Amino acid sequence: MTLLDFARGPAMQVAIFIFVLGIVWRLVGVWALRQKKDLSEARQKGAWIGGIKGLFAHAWPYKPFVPKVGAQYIVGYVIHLGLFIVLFFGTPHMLFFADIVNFTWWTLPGGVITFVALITTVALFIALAKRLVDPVQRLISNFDDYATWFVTTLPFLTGLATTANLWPHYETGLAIHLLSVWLLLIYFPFGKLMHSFWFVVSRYTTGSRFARRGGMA
Amino acid sequence: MSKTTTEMALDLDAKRLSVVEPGTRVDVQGDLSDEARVEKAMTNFVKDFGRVTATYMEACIHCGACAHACPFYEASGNPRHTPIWKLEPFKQAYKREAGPLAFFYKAFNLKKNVTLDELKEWQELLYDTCTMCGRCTLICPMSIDIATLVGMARHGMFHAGLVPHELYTVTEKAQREGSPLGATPQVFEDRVEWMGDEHEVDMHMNEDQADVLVLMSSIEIQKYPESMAATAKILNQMGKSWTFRTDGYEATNFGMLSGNTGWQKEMSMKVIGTAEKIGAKLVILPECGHAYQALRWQGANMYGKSLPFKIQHISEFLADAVDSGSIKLKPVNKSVAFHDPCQVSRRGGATQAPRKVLEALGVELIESKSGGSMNTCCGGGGGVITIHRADTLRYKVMGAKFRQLDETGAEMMVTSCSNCRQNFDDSSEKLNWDKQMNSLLELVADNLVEEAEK
Amino acid sequence: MSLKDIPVHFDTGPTPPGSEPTGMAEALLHEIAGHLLTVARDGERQIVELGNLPLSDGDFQVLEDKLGRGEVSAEISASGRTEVHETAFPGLWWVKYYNAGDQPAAQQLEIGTVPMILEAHPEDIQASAERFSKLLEESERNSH
Amino acid sequence: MKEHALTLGEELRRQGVSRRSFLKYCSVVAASMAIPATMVPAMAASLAQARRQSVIWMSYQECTACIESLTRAFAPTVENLIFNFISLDFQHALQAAAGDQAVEALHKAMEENWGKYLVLVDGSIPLKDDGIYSTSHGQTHLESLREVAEGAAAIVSIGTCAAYGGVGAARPNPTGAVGVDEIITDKPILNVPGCPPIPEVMTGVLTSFLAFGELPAVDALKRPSAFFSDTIHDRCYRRPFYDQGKFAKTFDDEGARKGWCLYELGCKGPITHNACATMKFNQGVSWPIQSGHGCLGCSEPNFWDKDSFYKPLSAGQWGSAEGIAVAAAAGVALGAASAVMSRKNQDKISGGK
Repeated sequence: MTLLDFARGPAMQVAIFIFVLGIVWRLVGVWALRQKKDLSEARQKGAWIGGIKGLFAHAWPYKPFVPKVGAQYIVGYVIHLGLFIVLFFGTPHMLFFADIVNFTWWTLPGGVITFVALITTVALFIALAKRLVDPVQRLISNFDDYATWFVTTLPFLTGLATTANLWPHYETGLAIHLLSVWLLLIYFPFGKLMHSFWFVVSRYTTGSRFARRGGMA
Repeated sequence: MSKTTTEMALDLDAKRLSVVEPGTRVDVQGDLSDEARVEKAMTNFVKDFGRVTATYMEACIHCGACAHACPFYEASGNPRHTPIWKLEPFKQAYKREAGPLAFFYKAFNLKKNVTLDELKEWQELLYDTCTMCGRCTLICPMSIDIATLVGMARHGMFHAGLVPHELYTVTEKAQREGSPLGATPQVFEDRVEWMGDEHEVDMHMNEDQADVLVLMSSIEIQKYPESMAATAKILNQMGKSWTFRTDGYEATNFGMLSGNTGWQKEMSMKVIGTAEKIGAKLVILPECGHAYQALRWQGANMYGKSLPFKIQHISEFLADAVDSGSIKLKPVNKSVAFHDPCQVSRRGGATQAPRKVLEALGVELIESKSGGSMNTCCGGGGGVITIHRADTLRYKVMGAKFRQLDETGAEMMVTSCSNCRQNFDDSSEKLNWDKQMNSLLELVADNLVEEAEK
Repeated sequence: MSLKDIPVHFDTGPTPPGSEPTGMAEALLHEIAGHLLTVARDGERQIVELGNLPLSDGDFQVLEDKLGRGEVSAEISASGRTEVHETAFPGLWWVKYYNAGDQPAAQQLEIGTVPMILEAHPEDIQASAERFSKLLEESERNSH
Repeated sequence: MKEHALTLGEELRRQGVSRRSFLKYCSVVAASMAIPATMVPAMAASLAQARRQSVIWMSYQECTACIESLTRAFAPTVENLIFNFISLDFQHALQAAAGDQAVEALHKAMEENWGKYLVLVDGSIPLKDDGIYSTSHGQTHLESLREVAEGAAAIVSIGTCAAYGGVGAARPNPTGAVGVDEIITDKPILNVPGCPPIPEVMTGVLTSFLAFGELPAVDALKRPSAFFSDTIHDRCYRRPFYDQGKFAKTFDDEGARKGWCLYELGCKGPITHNACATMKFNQGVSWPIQSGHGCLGCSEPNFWDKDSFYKPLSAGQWGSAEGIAVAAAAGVALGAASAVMSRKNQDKISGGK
């Protein structure tokens, strides 16, 4: 069995299995904890609307905070959008998903994807630099933060290297790229990458709790 | 736990002593063993690990944005004052004992047991540098309610006997005497009577039945007694059936602030019981932020079922009165900057109430740069103002607050929280601020169009 | 109706692309310049194999345009055709080998005095000298 | 045997093949094998001195297409002469002799050239149940290979079956078929995989063996590096379309007609090492991708088992929806279990309630 066969076969299946299992585990594990009902009299009805609003309200900092964290948000958006574009609009990536969902969609030319991936990688390195230099971020960072950065950046680096033919052979690159993605999937449920789910739960929770009070969150 | 180590004399009336480096002083109460303290902290941490807490603990991405919304971090620049960092031991306990991966973390000891040294180190972070103003939630991309979690973390700290002395002392005093600042029922009754005489207002004291139960905070009773007269004047004007009660008057809840849920419940139950007893339909809370938080939003949860009466902050009550036209106000021709008490506006939801009242007063309201629900905290709430060693940083926080209010260029400063007001008064003396913080309630009372004049 | 009556359509299939130059030709020109210098210095023959390089039709066009045509062109018939022509640069030869089916087999740029394939081999010269002597002997014998 | 004494040079001269023809052949072979063109004169000289080589061709679990490819491909050219020059002492499909007679010829050739003959093998060899699934003349191919290999100077495995087991070894591999190098480990072995392999690679290898007396350099999968170091994708004339992101989506769409990249249609070019893109088949007439079909990866080990030929490379081997359902169900169970554990732990620590 070649490295690529391993990457495309058992490694992928194991990774996806752990990915799904871990995510469900962690979500259910939190959801099934005790929950006390808030008995105070709500100021207004429709707390859920506040929850939904909360999902969007925190997509961009409130005005007084923009000068302080706007740049950080932009870097964050570059990383997230870059990840999104590369993941869903790179032809080989789309084909990967198409194989699962049984339909294809429009993709961007390879050059554009490479460019986006480059920008994203640069943004990832900026984020890492900030984490290492900024006293606040450095203090509050733990292993998870660096591990998450590593498993997120690795697929970009391996993907770019494969595109640029930096590996001795395409299949080696493809295999390493796939394995780096499986590493990401396996790590995903156990670290802060889970924020792709928690952000919804957390924003909704706060949004609805404070909408109930009429306060601001 | 009633035993306190009181090596440092506490004279709350004396000129304040400031300890410049808070880290050098850690307060402990009681004579528990080190292990017992940690165990107590854990016992009380884990009680709070429900779904909401867990969600927040899981969601943090360590982006550090919260630091930039925190008045304490902004004033000190000390990364340890980053809001989420203040929860580190709490978070560690959650991950080790209750999270979905707790088994894993425990089996491989990836999240270590919280140690006594850590808890001691965090005393300053959980008490001295957090007013639970919740501004960090606004900036948090995950919208984590750090303030609530700090309140929870204080539960463990209290039971481990790790509360700053001053806060512990006032709390203990409140539990014992019914008021943190010596406003015993007798003192309260005397001062109400005095104010009634002084301002020639009919005071209703200890009525058996009344529609409205009025609470006061000990700060007002002791420092700003005019509030009592102002409240009475307005209620009388409106012809309300109201009363003060010596068996339920204290609005502040130091049980909540210090982290003793048992005491918090007892303190809340005292007023709830009184209100029930006299058949009150409405309980009016005085100009006090945390009192609003304690009774309006946590009261029913302490009681265990919905409360049989409504609760209003005095500003809400005034807004309704203005709205319904049951009081008329004389115009005040001044420009006003309003300092929002965080527990009433952002975290209480009554942001618009004082604005309606100010509108009725005909003032020109100038909002500060980050005003309304996004207001910057004065830095004195949540018990911080009681802690002497926190003074240096509190004054720095207030310095920024002064600058923010000065920038509005308003002629008059108004707030509706006596704790904020007390902090403003103390700080303006220290920092030589040329303005004064006024009470919205008193401003209304002073400009009330009285029936007789009609 | 016989088999011949059934119309047959020949589809040549997709035309290989690459009418566009890829820039490969330019890179090659630099290599050739180096080889010419080498040959000018110590004279050892240099050969650039074109068949193995991913050159597009456009690239070949660029090469042909740049290199041009020189004074010599030759065709060798040995196991199929071989075409040789000198480019506008003396010493730079273009050699195209075809197999017996007249399909291109290999294509080289050869830098040297004369392409290998054009040279007569010493052993063959030896053999022809022998054959020629025999020829003279025979004709002399016949004339007697 | 007088014939054996003749060198290739003498033989060619005797047949009236000119030096130029020979040189041309050497040039073409050198070009295809990435032998520096400057070495061509030396190679030609060495080759001219080569003696007739005894070759024994063993066919095992195979389909004869490799031989078809090789025999059909050669026009009467110098390549052919090389084949004429070697002494193909045993090839049961081509030779006239059969049965006992043929086996006798094989044993004779082996004895006469013990330690010097070259063995060519096509077809895989079954190992299961002592190899009884494939026999010739009452002998299992496993025994046969071991016997013939013993006296061989080197072995060349022709086609993917002999090299890696090929279709015979495809799942579930009922006969336990393997390639030659899994059985013979003490001889130089060279693989010329492909289904079928490119004929010119065969001649190149033979020429190289004749000229230099040893097998050419090979890669990790024992393939001649000269032909197998690049992938189809690296040398493909449709590569520019890949880089531009122009892909045929179906076999009959506009993109297919325009000759765009076949990656989305499952082309295995990027992971297939072979020289098809430059050497082509049928004397350079065409090759699979030029005829509009993606590469199957036929020269790679286990190519049958690498999922569908029409599935894009980047698509993984998606297990099954059941697998995901099992994972999700297990996640729910683990999540619920961990929550129950948490609650119990909380109760324990906080002393009940």
